[in-house]
Order: sequence, then structure tokens, then C-alpha cells
Amino acid sequence: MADQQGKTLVRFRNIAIATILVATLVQFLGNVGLFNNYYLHILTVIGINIILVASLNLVNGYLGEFALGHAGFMAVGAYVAALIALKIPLPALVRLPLSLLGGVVAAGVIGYLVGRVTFKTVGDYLAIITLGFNMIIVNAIQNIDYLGGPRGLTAIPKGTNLVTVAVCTVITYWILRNLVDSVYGRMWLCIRENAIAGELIGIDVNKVKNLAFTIAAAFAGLAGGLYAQYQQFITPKSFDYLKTTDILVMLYLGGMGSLSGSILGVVAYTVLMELLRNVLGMVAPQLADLRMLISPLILVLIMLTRQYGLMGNREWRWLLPDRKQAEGGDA
Amino acid sequence: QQNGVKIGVSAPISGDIAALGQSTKNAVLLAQEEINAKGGIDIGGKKQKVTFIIEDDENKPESAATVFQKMINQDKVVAIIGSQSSKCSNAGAPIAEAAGVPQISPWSTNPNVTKDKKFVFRACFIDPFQGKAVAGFARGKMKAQTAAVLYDVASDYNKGIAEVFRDEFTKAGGKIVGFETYNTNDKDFSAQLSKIKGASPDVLFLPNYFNDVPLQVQQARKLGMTCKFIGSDGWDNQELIKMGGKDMEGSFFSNHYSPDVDRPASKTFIANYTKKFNTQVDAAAALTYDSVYILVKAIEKAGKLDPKAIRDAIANTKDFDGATGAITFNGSGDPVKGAVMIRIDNGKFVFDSAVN
Amino acid sequence: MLKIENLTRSFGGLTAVDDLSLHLETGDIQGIIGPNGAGKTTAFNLITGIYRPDQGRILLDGQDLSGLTSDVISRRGIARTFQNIRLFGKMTVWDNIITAFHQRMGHGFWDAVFHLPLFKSREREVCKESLAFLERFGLAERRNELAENLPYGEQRRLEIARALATNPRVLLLDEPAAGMNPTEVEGLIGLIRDIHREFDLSILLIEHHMPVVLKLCNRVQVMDFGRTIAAGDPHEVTGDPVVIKAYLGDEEDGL
Amino acid sequence: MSILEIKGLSVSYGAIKALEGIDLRIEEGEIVSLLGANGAGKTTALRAISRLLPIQGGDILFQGKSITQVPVHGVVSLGIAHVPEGRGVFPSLTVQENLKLGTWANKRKSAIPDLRQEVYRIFPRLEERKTQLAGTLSGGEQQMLALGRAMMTDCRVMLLDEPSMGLSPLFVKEVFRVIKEINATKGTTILLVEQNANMALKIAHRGYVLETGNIVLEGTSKDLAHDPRVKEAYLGHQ
Amino acid sequence: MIATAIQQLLNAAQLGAVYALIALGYTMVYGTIRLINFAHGDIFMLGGFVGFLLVSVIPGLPVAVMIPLAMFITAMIGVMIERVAYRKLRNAQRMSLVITALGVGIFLENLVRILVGPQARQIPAQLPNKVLKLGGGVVITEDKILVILISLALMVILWVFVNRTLIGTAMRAVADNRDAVQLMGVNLNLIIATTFAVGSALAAAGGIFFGQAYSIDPYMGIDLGWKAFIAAVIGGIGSIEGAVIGSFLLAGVEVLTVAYLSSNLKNGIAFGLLIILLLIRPNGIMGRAELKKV
Ligand SMILES: Nc1ncnc2c1ncn2[C@@H]1O[C@H](COP(=O)(O)OP(=O)(O)OP(=O)(O)O)[C@@H](O)[C@H]1O
Ligand SMILES: Nc1ncnc2c1ncn2[C@@H]1O[C@H](COP(=O)(O)OP(=O)(O)OP(=O)(O)O)[C@@H](O)[C@H]1O
Ligand SMILES: CC(C)C[C@H](N)C(=O)O
Ligand SMILES: [Mg+2]
Ligand SMILES: [Mg+2]
Repeated sequence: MADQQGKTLVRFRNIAIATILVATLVQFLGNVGLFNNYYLHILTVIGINIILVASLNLVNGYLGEFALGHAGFMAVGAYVAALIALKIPLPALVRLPLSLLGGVVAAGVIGYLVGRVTFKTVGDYLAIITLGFNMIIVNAIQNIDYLGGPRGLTAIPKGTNLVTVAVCTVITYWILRNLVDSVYGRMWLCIRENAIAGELIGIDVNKVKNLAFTIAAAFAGLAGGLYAQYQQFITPKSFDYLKTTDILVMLYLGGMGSLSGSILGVVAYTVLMELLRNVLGMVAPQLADLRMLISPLILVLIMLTRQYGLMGNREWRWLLPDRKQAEGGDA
Repeated sequence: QQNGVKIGVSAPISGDIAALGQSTKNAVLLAQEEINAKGGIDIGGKKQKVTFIIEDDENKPESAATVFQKMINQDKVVAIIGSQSSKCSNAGAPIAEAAGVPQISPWSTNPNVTKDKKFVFRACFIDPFQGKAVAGFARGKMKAQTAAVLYDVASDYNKGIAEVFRDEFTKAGGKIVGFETYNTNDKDFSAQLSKIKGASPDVLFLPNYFNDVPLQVQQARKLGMTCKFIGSDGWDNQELIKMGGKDMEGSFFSNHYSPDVDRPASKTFIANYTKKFNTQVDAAAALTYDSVYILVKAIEKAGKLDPKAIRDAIANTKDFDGATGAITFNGSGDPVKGAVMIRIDNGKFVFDSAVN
Repeated sequence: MLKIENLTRSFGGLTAVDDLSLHLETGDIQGIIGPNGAGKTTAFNLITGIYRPDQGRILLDGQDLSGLTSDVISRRGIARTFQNIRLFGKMTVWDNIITAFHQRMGHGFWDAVFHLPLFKSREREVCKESLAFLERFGLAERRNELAENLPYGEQRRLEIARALATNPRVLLLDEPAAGMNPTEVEGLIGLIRDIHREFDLSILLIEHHMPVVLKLCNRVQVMDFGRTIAAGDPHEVTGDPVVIKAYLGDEEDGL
Repeated sequence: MSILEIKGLSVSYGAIKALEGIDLRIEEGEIVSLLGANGAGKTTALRAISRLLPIQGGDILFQGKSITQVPVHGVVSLGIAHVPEGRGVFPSLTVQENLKLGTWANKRKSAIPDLRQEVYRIFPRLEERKTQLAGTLSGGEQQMLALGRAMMTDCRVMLLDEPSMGLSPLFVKEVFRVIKEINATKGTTILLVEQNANMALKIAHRGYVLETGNIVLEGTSKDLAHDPRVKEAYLGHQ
Repeated sequence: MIATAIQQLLNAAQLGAVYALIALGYTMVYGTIRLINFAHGDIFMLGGFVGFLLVSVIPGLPVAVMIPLAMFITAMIGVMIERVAYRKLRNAQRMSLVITALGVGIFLENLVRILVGPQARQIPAQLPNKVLKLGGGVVITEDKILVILISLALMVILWVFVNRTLIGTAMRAVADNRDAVQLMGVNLNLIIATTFAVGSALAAAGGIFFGQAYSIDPYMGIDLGWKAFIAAVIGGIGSIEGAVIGSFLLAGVEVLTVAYLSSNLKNGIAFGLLIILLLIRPNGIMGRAELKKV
């Protein structure tokens, strides 16, 4: 316990402020051409993915369920936000928050409804039901011409950049951390560890599970809304189970039940993929072929050497609330 | 200014349409070899070697966006060829547009791709054009009274053409007796085909890719369907015949070029390509090859590596003599370009007629 | 206080609990004994809502509990431990207890989302209370260890502590002395006696260790094949030939 | 030569040392009990012998030959059966299937029907519940099944980890009687870990006392039963 | 009308048979080590390519040799994958293994893409594949009858193997308690390897039939793998007969949705129905309720 009483500079609040400041600076430098926009892009994508992965961690990590439909809720958020941005004439300053809020609420509501149904089952049956909802959502969008069908929606106004993503990521983390470090987070862990014992200390298991599911869906919706207004183009295929498995890979790579792990998992995976791209590309264009061959090998190797993912069940100290830090929480 | 021109290529090297990624890569490498053999691109009288940076976009929009960002900002390419699928081009286009880097997609046929964009071009015709051409052909030359359609509902290309075909065919006095869909990666179409069989159409329109079509045709024949088949540019690949065999005989499809047409540009490309890679040309390869040369010509015409100038030169391309025919841009991102109808005859793609 | 009337539950062809009735008066420590497979644990499962009874009623202070879910029953004031210990293994000892305090948090969802002042003060409060609790059970030293890493005896104690943390009026203990040697059992007897007094509890206890039953219970009920075969004062009941034949075995073990 | 001899056995879980070099010796045909408080390392010792745990030091000899390089299933084939703590029955298999798996390593296939008869004679409850899933048996029933299953292996040494845990008094006596019977009629050597020290010392020939990873006492059962330290720590004040 | 209905049922049967061939392997592995082997669909693909390569490299190789040989080779690959990528994680949390399996799957897809090429291929038909006319316009091909029969036969054989043999009992015991099963003298590694071998061999057979009746490509395993996973779960995962029933049910729902509702909404409606089914039977059709013994 090197730091005394949690009164160090490395605290959530300071890191959060620093993150936003750095993001603003980097975005500014990028805009004036002093910072490589490719890196800027990678950072933005990382931010969006962190929201996705961390929110899924609530369900798959803390709650210990195996949900396979996260991309579906992302789709709901993305489409609702995109529609608001596209169809309602709003000043840019209002448009972004309003559309994001729309995405969050819509995804949250859908998540709540799906959760109501889903939590009648557990384990792999739950996996299938969530996967099924993901497919149903994608299939529905494909068939709704108003949503562009398989062609998707183009020309969505660009509302997102690194700064907005950083702000959203920080808020997400603040809320997730607060929840995890509260009676709700503890109840989720209880259910993961032993649902029957949880019930017998008076936890309304289904209600508490659905709370996690709804929150996770809502944040997936936030990520979707950011994504839609960053990429300016969305198509249903971007939200199918391949996307869900990408999210899962980053989640488990980082480690279940660890918000720090979700950051690490996303960063490690994204950086790995881009490093491979650059290294292989530097050698010869033919080697672009090998990227998808090498990356899964590295993934398997990491999992073989770190069974619990990079940070499984551990947290960086600064993510913990001061109170916990003072008690000497995890490294 | 240092020597060498860098051009980015965003291609689906891996993922569900990796076969097209392969063709893309082949065509680019062939063009690179040809250009550099001649000393490079002639820019203001000085020859500069060209390097193509080929990146894998996995046929995923997110990856395409990353690839575009990398090529533009990291590799500092002067222009981008790609991507193939419309969904990837759509993800890349806003980036190219914002950066002011010209983009030519070989084969993104979704009308949205170039919409309201100054820097985004394509080397192919668009879905509505093709749907209309095929519908006209079915009504006209094939004299079909009734038609059915089976298409991949999850794919923008297939769905786009299918819907235009339906509307145009009906407008031309025909009757659509079946309009069935499947999902990407389905391999069993018997349920849809059994349903279509009940309506016994004169022709069955299959605006799908060459890896699905042979299965659809085989299964239709095995169910005892006797109608003719007609398709779109997604058919253009020798695999169609390799897999479909004699069931494909007598079918028609619309395409960007014809292998047996008497055009020197097509002929030399096809000969060189076949020789170098020991495989047949397909639409992806031909269109990519044309995209590269449209760009190279434009760079030469601009006489400098200035994106804006290159962009203007592309937009003003007139009667470019490509492997897929004459291409003209009238200032917009979409070329004025004809289609051809191909007939499958003794296991060969044979020119049937031209549509403009 | 707790009144069970004609409780019946069968699995397939087997009637695990058959027409069981039982009265637990306020302040009682009552024992349930009986051969393996007699239906004792099943009776606990019925009382705590893990199984639904086929027939019969469970009344707590006159209110019918049958058909309610486990969590509701817990909130009505019944807590239990399990024959096979069920702790939250990957949580710390402390968190095991704090979680059981969830009823007493007294703040709302949004307080937790934004860590508002009310949340913080309540959380501090509950931490303190739970620490006191741990101290009471001699587990304070171990508070930051994962529950699954505790030795067996301490796991048992933690489970009892967790049950008590839900502030029950009735505590059900399923073989708390299993796996303990006679000396350890003596410690356990002391513990149960103390908590019974301190927490104002009525206790229902399943046990195969006769010393526990004899020293703690003011009444026992003997089950066999789901039915009650004897009930009453522990010393009398354990002298009953029926009970000896079905459950205790002859005085001399003939080894 | 002892049938089972343990020399300087050390086992740790990560940083936690569970056994710090213990020595045990068991002669053919003996019942030896291993006593110790919760967490003393008794289970650890048994799991190390049957090779379920990797060992950090020392040697385990079966009939004079080291078995530290033998895999778990090999140890069983040599004739050492281990009835684990918590019984370890297969909950989703029926009683019958559980017993059947017990014969996996039994080399005398012809003896199996007789063995089964014997198990059913000793535990008639198991025969009644032949087709019930083991997971739904009561605790005591599961213990019977675990013992019966070990008998089916036709082993020479049985390692029993708290076989009386959770059993009714009647049944505890029964189990100890059966253990004695198996030992007497078949000559099976038995290493018995028990919390019920009174009973264990009654049927065992000799005993060891384990405290926090070290053997602190050994001797004949009689001596141990009268040792004040044992009385104080394990037998309670009766 | 009736003829079309019968035709559609036949269509469903052949699609179901294909799902079943993959789902059986899924369920085998799951029933033993509780691993959702996300690479199983890719093993199926690999099996198809092994068959394809055998036929291409040794023209004229009779089916009766080719199929067993391909099954054997694929089984060995399956065993190798378990050895290299899964064994070390056997005692880790389940999800680490799931992700590793996903990684293995992606690796296999890309390996085949690079080595054999990304195109779709058909394995030259070696099974009889004449079209049989059943009257009223109802048709079926011989190879499809064969596939249906084989999948049913395999189900029976596997069922007997898993439920009636000692090895099968050991496999189920592995799922319950890995330590205890070793204490019976069972070589855990051998049992698990056997499971992977059998599962992979089945997948290979499935891949070859599939490659003859339809086509194979490096990515085919993803979708089919998911479908088979879904079928296995619906049937009650771990249950052999459940896997087959689930497969036919999934295929039936898909085909009938196309036939009588809307092909546009195939996935939507099919999954909607399956979700409803799972809500009615939360442990799948043949699945046993989790033992809730406390
Ligand atoms: N879920 C279930 N399904 C089938 N049978 C069950 C189930 N639960 C319990 N049983 C059966 O009911 C009977 C009573 O079991 P129970 O666990 O209540 O016994 P018990 O009295 O607690 O025994 P022990 O002292 O051994 O723990 C047993 O025969 C058991 O096999
Ligand atoms: N998997 C494990 N990881 C870490 N520590 C462990 C593990 N298993 C046991 N221990 C520790 O090793 C020590 C010895 O444990 P062991 O289970 O051998 O004791 P025991 O004598 O069998 O006790 P009991 O009578 O409670 O069964 C204990 O301190 C225990 O906490
Ligand atoms: C390569 C193909 C996927 C291109 C298709 N014409 C499209 O627009 O998407
Ligand atoms: Mg019990
Ligand atoms: Mg022990």
C-alpha cells in the first residue's frame, strides 16, 4: 500500500479530467494537422469500444451471465440516434446530446424488455435467447425501408469526435464504477457467485439481474449513438453477431469483472490489430493476408498465459473510490 | 518532393467476400507491375514509380474506416482505390471527402456511395441502371411474361437490384409471380424455390453473387424447375461455371464487360491477367484495374500530385478506354457507362448484346 | 412464531416431506433430527421458498408464506445456512456481510449511480456496522480475504454471520456442526447460544451431532421418510426406542 | 515393507504452505487414522497421495516404489482408491452408473457381479435407488454411494476423507462398521481422515495427528486416545 | 397444396439433417467438458476441405475410403487443437476457453483461406445423387435421403455410445466432476481427446456431405456453427437426441416460415419462435432441469 489514504494524484477524478483535457488537445492538434488523424481515429474507436465492452462486463463479468446480443442494443442506439440527427432539424449543440439520449433511452427500454423475457432462463439458454434478439433486431432493421434496409443510413451529420467520445467514456466509467461499488454491484457479484444464496439473503434476483441488463443495454445504445455520428454511416450488418463476438473477445481478453480490464482489453486488441497492419504492411502488401491469421494466434497465446484475461477480477487503484483505496483494495 | 506515388487500396482480403479481395489484389499488382515497367507515372514530364498500399478491410465498415484513416494520414496516399462493397465504401467515403483525397470504388453499386460527395467516384454503373437493364432484357429479348426473384435480403446490392427489377419488369408489362429472399450465407434455398416453383415463372432472376448462384440454380433444377435464369454482375466469376456446370447453360447476366468482345483494352488485360495469375478475370479484377488506370490517367493529366487537381481530372475523364469499356464522368462521381448482357454457352461467357 | 401445517412435497414417486407440522415458539431453539434422506433439508427448502409445497401451509406470525419466492421470505425475516456451504466465494469476507445488509442501505438507485452524499454516508455507516458484525464473529481480521480461501470452520461461521446480517427473526441452521471435531463443536454450541440471546432469535436446527441437539434445543422433532415419528423434550425423545431404532442406533456401537 | 510410505511430503497452494514435510507409514492391512483440526492439511495429504495435487517435495512410496511420477488414473490402477471429501459422486449419473464407473480400473472383471452384490448387501438403500440420479440423493445416501463406488474398484488401499460427515448417528456407526468389515474381511488397508476422532480411534490400529501442516503426534490408537493433548484438541469434554 | 407442403417438409428434413451433423459434435464436446466449442463450425469446414483436398489430390479415391480417411484426419486435427489450445485452460474459467475457441476458429478460417483459397468449392459428387420423383411434383435427391438417414443413424449410434457404454458414462461423469472421474482410474486426457476425436470426425463427415450437396468455403463454419449451436441448445445441450431434434426443429421452423409466412422475416420469425420455445422449456426440449438441490 504505497499510497497513503488515497490522497494521491492518481484518482478517478483527476484521471477523468486529464483524459478529457488530453482528448481535447489531441483533437485540436488533429484538426490543425499537427496530430496524425489515423491515431486520432484509433483513439476515438477505442473510446467507443470501451463503452461497449465495459457495459457488457456488467452482465458477462459482474453478473456472470453469458449474453450474446450486445451488438443488437448498439444497433438500437445507433439507429435511433441517427434518425434523430437526420430527421429532426436541430442546432448542432442540441443535436448530439439529444440524439445520444434518444439512443440510450431506446436501447435501455429494449434492453429492459428483452431482459424481462431473457432472465427466465440461465446459462447457455440465456446466451441463445440474447443471440436470438440480436438477430431479430438486425433482421427487423433490414426489412424496414425507412431505416434504409440493408443499404443502411448514409450522410448522418458528424457529431462525434474524440472529445465527445472521451466525455462519454468518462461519464460511463464514472457511473459504472459507482454502480459496481454500491449495493447493486455487490448484489450482481452475489448472483454470479451463488444465486440461491443471494436469493436467501433477500435479493430479488430477477429484478437485480434485469437492472444490470438494462444499464448495459443503455450504454451499448450510447456507444451506438456515438458510432453512428462518428462514422456517419450505419448498416445492419455492422451489428450482427460478428460484432458481438468482437466485443466478447475484447471483454474476455481484458478480464471479466474488471473495469480496468475492459480498458486494457480494448486497447490491447485494437493496438494489436493496428500494429499487425502496420508491421505487415511495411514488409509487403502481400502480407496483409496474414493479419487475420496471426491475430487469433496471439489472442490464443495471451489467453493461454493469462487465464483470467489481462486483469481478471482485479482493478487499478485509481478506479476505486477513495474510501476503498484507503482500505487498501487491489493493486 | 520525394520520388514515388503512393496509392491506397482498401480491399476485402479476409472476410465473407475474400474471393473478391483476391481479385482486387491481383488486379492492383498487375497494374503496378505494368506501370512501373514503363518507368512509372508521368507527372509533369517526370516519371515516378507507383506503390500501392493494400489494406484488408475485412469487408467491415469499421475496418474500412480505419483503413482509410491509415492510408490517408499515415501513408499519405494521393488517392484511394476502394472499397469493393458499398457498405465499406460508404464508411470510407466521408473520410476521403473530409480529407480531400480522391476515392474511386471499383464496384460499389449502391447509389448512396457517391451522393453529395466531390471526391468520391466509382468505376461501375449503379444498381438501378442494372436492374432496369436486366428487366428490359427479360421482357424484350427473353420475352418473359412472368418472372420470379430470389435474392439476399441482407445485402444492399442484391436487394437494390431486385427491387428495381421488380418495378421495371412490372412497368414493362410483365408480372412478378414470386419475390423471395434469403440471408447471406444460407446454402439451402429449397424452401424458397419450392414456393417459386408453384408459381412457375418464365424466368428466375438471381441478383446474387457467384458463390450462391450455382447452388440456387442446381437446387432449382433438382426441384424440377424448367425456367430460364438471369442474373447480374455478381455472377461474373469462373467459379460460377466451375460449380454450376451444365445447369448454368443458357442463362444470361448483365456485366460491365465481355471477355470475348473485340476491344484491345479488354483483350490485353484479360490475357495478361490470366497469364500472371493463372486464373480467370472477374468483374472485381476488371473494375479494379480500370479504377487504377482512371486514377493514373488523371494524375498524369493533372500533372502534379495535388489531390484537388487529380479530383478534377477524374471528374473530367472522357472516353477512358478501359477493360470494362468506355468510361466518361460528366462531373459527377458516377460514370456514364454501358452494360453488356452475357450468355453462358458451352461453359463460356459469351457476349450477347449491349445495353446503354 | 413459525407454524408449519401439514406440509407435503414429493419428487416423482418419492414423498420427501409427508404431512409435516411444526411449531416454533418465539425464543425456541428447536431441533430436527432424523436419518439421512428423511426430508429435513427438504423441509428447510420448503420453508425458505426454494421448493413449493404440494400441500400445507407455512405461517410466520400468522401470515402465510407458502408460494412466496425465497427473497420475499428472507425479507419477511427467515434466514438460513446450507448443508453444503454456499458463500459468495470470490467476494471478500467483508463484502459477504455488507451485501447481506442490502435491505438497510436506505438510499435510492440514483444515489448509487452518482454516489450522492446520502449514498456515501449510508455506505460508511453500513461498513462500520458490518465491521462490528465481523468483530462479533471473530472474522474481522479476515475481512479482506476471499471467502473461498477461509478454512472450513470459519466459512461456517461466516455463513451464520451472513444469515444474521439480514436481520432475521427466525434462523434455520442445516447441520452447522458437520465436519467439525468434538472440540470445535463445543465452540459452535457456545456461538449459537450467544447469538440466540443477543439477536433475539428463534432457531430451527438440523443436526446429526447429538451433543449439539441435547445442549441447545428445548424441543426436538424426529423425521423419518418425511413423517414425524417423535417429538418433544430432547432427552426423552432420544430415549424413545423408535428413535433409537431408526436414527441413533444401539447404545453400544459394537465396534 | 510398508504398503504406503510418505516421506517429507510438502504441498503448497501458491504461497500458502499446506503441508511442510510430513512422514507417514502404513502397513498392509492396517487402519490408520489421520486426525487434525479444520484446515490442518488432511485433505491436502490425501489429494497429494492420489496425485490430484502436484507436490513440492518429498516422496510417496507404494510397496516401496515411488508413485510421484504416476498420473492420477495410474495410481488408481495400482490399487489405491480415494473417497474424496464431499463424496464426489457424479450427480447427473444414476446410482447404478456411478457404481459402474467404479469398475473402470478393476482388473478382475469376473468379480464385478459379486462386488456389486456385496455393495448392495451393505447398502440396501443404494439398491432401492438404483436408477435415481445421484445428485438428488440425500447427503447420507451420497456418502454410501461414494463408499460403494470405491469398493467396486477392488482396491488394496482406501483413502477415506471424512466418510462420516453429515451422517446420522446410526449411520456413522454403520459406516465405521463397514470400514472395519472391509478391512477385516478383505484385508484392505485404510487411511482414514476423520473429525469424529472418538470413532476413528476406536476402529483404527494407529493414528497420526496433523497440525498446520506438520505431524505433531503419532502412536497406537489407544495411546492417542489417552493423550491429554489429543483429548483437549479433538475429543472434546465428554 | 399438399404436394408443396410435403416438399417443404422434405426440404426441412434435409436442412435439419445438416444442422444435426454439426450439432451432434457440438453436444458431444459440450456434454463432456462444458465447452461451447465455437471452433466446431470451423472444424466442420475443415473436414469438408480435407475431403475436397483428398478428392483433388487422389482422383478416383472411392468415397468409402475418402470419408473415413477424412474423418480420421480431421479427428486428429481436433485432438491436436484440444491438446495445444484447450488443455491448459481446462481448469480455468469457462469463458477463457470460449474465447480461445473463438480464436482457434478464426485461425482455421484464415488458414484455409490462405492455403486453399477463398472461393467456394463443391466436392465432386461421389454419393449417388439422382433426383427421385415422388409424384405430385415432389422431389428429393438420393444424396439428401442419404444425409438424412446418416444423421439419424449417427444419432442412434452416438446415443448408445454415450448412454450405454462405459466410456460414454465416463464422458458424462467428466462433465460432473473431473477430479472424481480420475479417482475412478479414468484417464481424463484420453477421454477428452476421444470426445474431440469423435466430435471432429462427425463434423468432418458432415462437412463432406455438405460439400457435395451444397458447397464449402472457408467461412461457412461461422453461420452453420451458430445454427448448430442454437439447435443443440434448443434440443437441450448435452443431449444427443436433443441435438437432432433441435436441428430438425430449427430447420422446420426456418423452412415453414419461408414457405408460409415470409422469407424476409425468416430469421426474425424463426428466432422469435425459438425464444418462445425456450421460455416454455427453459432447459431445451430434452434438457433436464438443473438440479436445484440445496
Ligand atoms: N430435487 C430432488 N429431486 C428428487 N429427489 C429429491 C430431491 N431433493 C431431495 N430428494 C430426495 O428426498 C429425500 C429427502 O432429502 P433431504 O435432502 O431432505 O434429506 P435430509 O433429511 O436432509 O438428509 P441428510 O441428513 O442426509 O441431509 C431424499 O431421499 C432425497 O433423495
Ligand atoms: N485450493 C486451495 N487454495 C488455497 N488454499 C487452500 C486450498 N485448499 C486448501 N487450502 C488451505 O490449505 C490448508 C489445508 O487445507 P485442507 O483442506 O487440507 O485441510 P483439512 O485438514 O482437510 O481441513 P478440513 O477438516 O476442514 O477438511 C487450509 O489452510 C486451507 O485454507
Ligand atoms: C463487391 C460487391 C460486394 C459490390 C457490390 N456491387 C456492392 O455494391 O456492394
Ligand atoms: Mg440434509
Ligand atoms: Mg478436509
